[in-house]
Amino acid sequence: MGKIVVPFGSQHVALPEPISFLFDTENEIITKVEAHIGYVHRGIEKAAITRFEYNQLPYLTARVCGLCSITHAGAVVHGIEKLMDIEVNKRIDYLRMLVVELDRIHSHMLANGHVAEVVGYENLFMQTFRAREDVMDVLERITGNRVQYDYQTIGGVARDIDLETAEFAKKKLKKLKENVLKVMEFHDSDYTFGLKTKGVGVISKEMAAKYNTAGPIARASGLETDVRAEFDYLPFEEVGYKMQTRKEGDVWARNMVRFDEVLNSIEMCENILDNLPQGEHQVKVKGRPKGETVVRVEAPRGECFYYLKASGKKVMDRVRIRVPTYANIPILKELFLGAKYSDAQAIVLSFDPCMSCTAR
Amino acid sequence: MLKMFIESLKNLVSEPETIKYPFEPSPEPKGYRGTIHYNEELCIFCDKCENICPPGAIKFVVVDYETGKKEYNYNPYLCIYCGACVRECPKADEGCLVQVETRTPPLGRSVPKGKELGYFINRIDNPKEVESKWREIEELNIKTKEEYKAYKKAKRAQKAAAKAKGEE
Amino acid sequence: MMINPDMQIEEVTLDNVVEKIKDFYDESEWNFITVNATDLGGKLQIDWLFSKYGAKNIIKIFRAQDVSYDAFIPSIVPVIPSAWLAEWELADLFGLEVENAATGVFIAPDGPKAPLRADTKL
Amino acid sequence: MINVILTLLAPIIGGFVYGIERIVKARMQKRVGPPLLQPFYDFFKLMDKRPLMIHSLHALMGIMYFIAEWFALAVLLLGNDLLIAVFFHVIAVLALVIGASSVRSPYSVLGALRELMHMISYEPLMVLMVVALFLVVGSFDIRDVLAYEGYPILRLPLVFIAFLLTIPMMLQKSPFDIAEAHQEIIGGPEIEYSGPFYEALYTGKWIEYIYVFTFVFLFGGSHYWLGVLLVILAFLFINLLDNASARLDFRAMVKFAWGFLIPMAALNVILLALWQ
Repeated sequence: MGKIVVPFGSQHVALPEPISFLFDTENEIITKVEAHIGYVHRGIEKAAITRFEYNQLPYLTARVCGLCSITHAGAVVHGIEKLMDIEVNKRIDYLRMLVVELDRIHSHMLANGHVAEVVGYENLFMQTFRAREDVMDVLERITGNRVQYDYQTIGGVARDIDLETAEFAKKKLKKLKENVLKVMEFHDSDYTFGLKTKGVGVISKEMAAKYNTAGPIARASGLETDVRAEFDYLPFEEVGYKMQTRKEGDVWARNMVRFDEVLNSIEMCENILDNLPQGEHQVKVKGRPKGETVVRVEAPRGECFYYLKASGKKVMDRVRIRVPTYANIPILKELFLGAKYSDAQAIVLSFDPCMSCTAR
Repeated sequence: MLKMFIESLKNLVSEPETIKYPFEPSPEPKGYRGTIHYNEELCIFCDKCENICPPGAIKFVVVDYETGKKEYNYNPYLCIYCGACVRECPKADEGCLVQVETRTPPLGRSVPKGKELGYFINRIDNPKEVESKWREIEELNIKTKEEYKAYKKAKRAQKAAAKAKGEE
Repeated sequence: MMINPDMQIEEVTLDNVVEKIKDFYDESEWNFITVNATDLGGKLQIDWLFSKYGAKNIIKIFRAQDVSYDAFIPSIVPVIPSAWLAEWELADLFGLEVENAATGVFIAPDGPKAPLRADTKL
Repeated sequence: MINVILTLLAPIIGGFVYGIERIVKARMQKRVGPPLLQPFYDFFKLMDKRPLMIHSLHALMGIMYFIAEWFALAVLLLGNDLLIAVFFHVIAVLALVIGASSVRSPYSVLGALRELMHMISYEPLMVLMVVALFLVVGSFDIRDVLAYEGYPILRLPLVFIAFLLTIPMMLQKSPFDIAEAHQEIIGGPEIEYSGPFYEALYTGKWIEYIYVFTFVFLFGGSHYWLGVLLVILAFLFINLLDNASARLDFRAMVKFAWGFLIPMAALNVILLALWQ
């Protein structure tokens, strides 16, 4: 096979969102990569400082991304609460933690399912996605919608959780745990899945540190970084958070780290539901945001960073969003060189890329 | 591989989990965030819902400057169903603005009707007109508000003048 | 729980920022977050943000104040190889001149120029 | 008579087989799946589309694939030399490869090259299998094979297993759906076809089902119940394998075929030859 230039994206079966890579391949080995991003630039940063007022921002930033809408809304809420000097009570913290962790579970399940799909393992993809339905049901019941949750608001959460919902969630989580263990076993022990993922797209710990990778990608290489441990925005340690790392740094390890985190998150959610503190689900909000602050939150895909600046007006001065995929694109480009074209899809999807986040 | 082999065999003989959606109804989720219902009798026209609404799907239009009567216009096809307006409404507990658990039907050949949906959608019969008519409402919203403000200002000036005159 | 980030701000100029970051940056200790520009009405404030691995709430910021729109922004890619994406975004969204930056990566060629500048009306 | 009907109705029967397969596959994934007639609904929809072609050779080769495939089946069923049927199948696949590599789409070209890899993996095995059947039956004619009194499967177990594992390569099923590889090259050779020309390819694939399963049927000799049983077992096995494995690399496929399947079948043939 001679030299063939293969376009991967901007629309491709394996890609959930538009990003374009142009591969020069020789015998299906990639020798050169060109990347194009920004197909879905919607100007959300500009909208946040012109058209929308500070109290509408959580609803706007929730629409940066469909999967981690809770994270984006949460980050803005934390930042604005800091700028307005609002202290929320323990119950609000716990409810926010609950949805954040449920969001992490469903996003991780989706990412793992996608990896199974692009390596041509349709059945595993179906199993993973079916297991994911339970957590979607729980989120829908708690927040009232399936994709756009709009749960975190300035000074609290949108609605309280009642006893019946808590019971429903506990029941579903128990079933989910069984299913996750089953699906994880398939990912872990399947021979053909291992052939396509083990030793593919390896990132060493040094490389991960050099390119400043974030989230499960860094943790799969053994780099111990997790914003939940590095930034105090919610009391994760109280409910049994443990950092999950793996050593291998390949596609398989990234999947397994995500499964480890899913199991940890299920445990955390069960702890939260068992020890929910009493209190109101909204606190009084007064005044306007003023000053500048930074917020780091752990989105399912890694560190999500917000820089907020306000000067006491209704409209903010600057809202800067840096999303996890943004941090992971530089290393992604390096990984392709020397990889087989048939492995490129698994490498991209193992990063769980979110282009609408990146382009904003 | 072998485990999946056995799993596939098991699945082959067990019941599928698919919901046959268009033929059977999909189970309605409990606590779903559906259409926003409005009750004009309880409304105090504070405009709080209009100000918070992120996509701007609620617009008040002043119809009578004399009495300051406003009409509530709600576009369910612009609404993002976040429920911010209901949380903001001071009379929400009494049922002025409520988010019900039923979904708004998708915009097909007909437009949903009902007093609780406000004035806008009840005045439209052709679904294709929703967008253009809404743009008119948005313009009207800005225009009437400004005119009402000017009217009130003028009235206040008139009153002050009358008062000043009376004092003379 | 209210967040309390410990923002250690160090004032720099565009001329010495690369050297300062080179002296400071240790890839096993600091995580480079991003480069951020804020338009303060005609003048930009450019921040290079870092966070510390394994520590709580520590954010290190190198801040260049009063940068004009036509200033030349030096690139820190020789020190931090992953910084190119954030620098190219500055070039695209603020219309700045950044060392070695390609344009047209984040917005379409026929899109508005420098959309995030305060004087750009969309 | 039955073979004439089977030959003439091959596209329709193949469509039903494909429809059943989609349901079985869906059930293995705990889904309901499409209705049985879905392949025919697809057929009529595709026929309705505007015929767009890249250039005439490309379109011709698509139709050529369908015709050659049908012809190979006709040769096989209407009582001729098995070897010739194998070679006509080669012509069909070659038409596909020529058509696919005559366009500039990188996916199509990559698919054509991968299709060649498929061919060098399974064609030697097909020939070996026919030779093995000849050694058992003593004739290349399908009528003699079907009239054979003994049980060919008992004397050719290794050849049968090797053939069972090559079926995924021929029918583009996981783990060897390399030339089709939806997530990589989006259908490979077939990507540039549209409308009626794609229809030719689509129907050609149905005929290939009949072609492949006829060979499985031959292992039952004159015991037709055994042949039917083997076909059903092979069908289930292939679908189970399809649902229980990821796609391999083309290098792994060639290695597997030449390093494991062909030696295994050859061993069977050699032992048989020595023993007789």
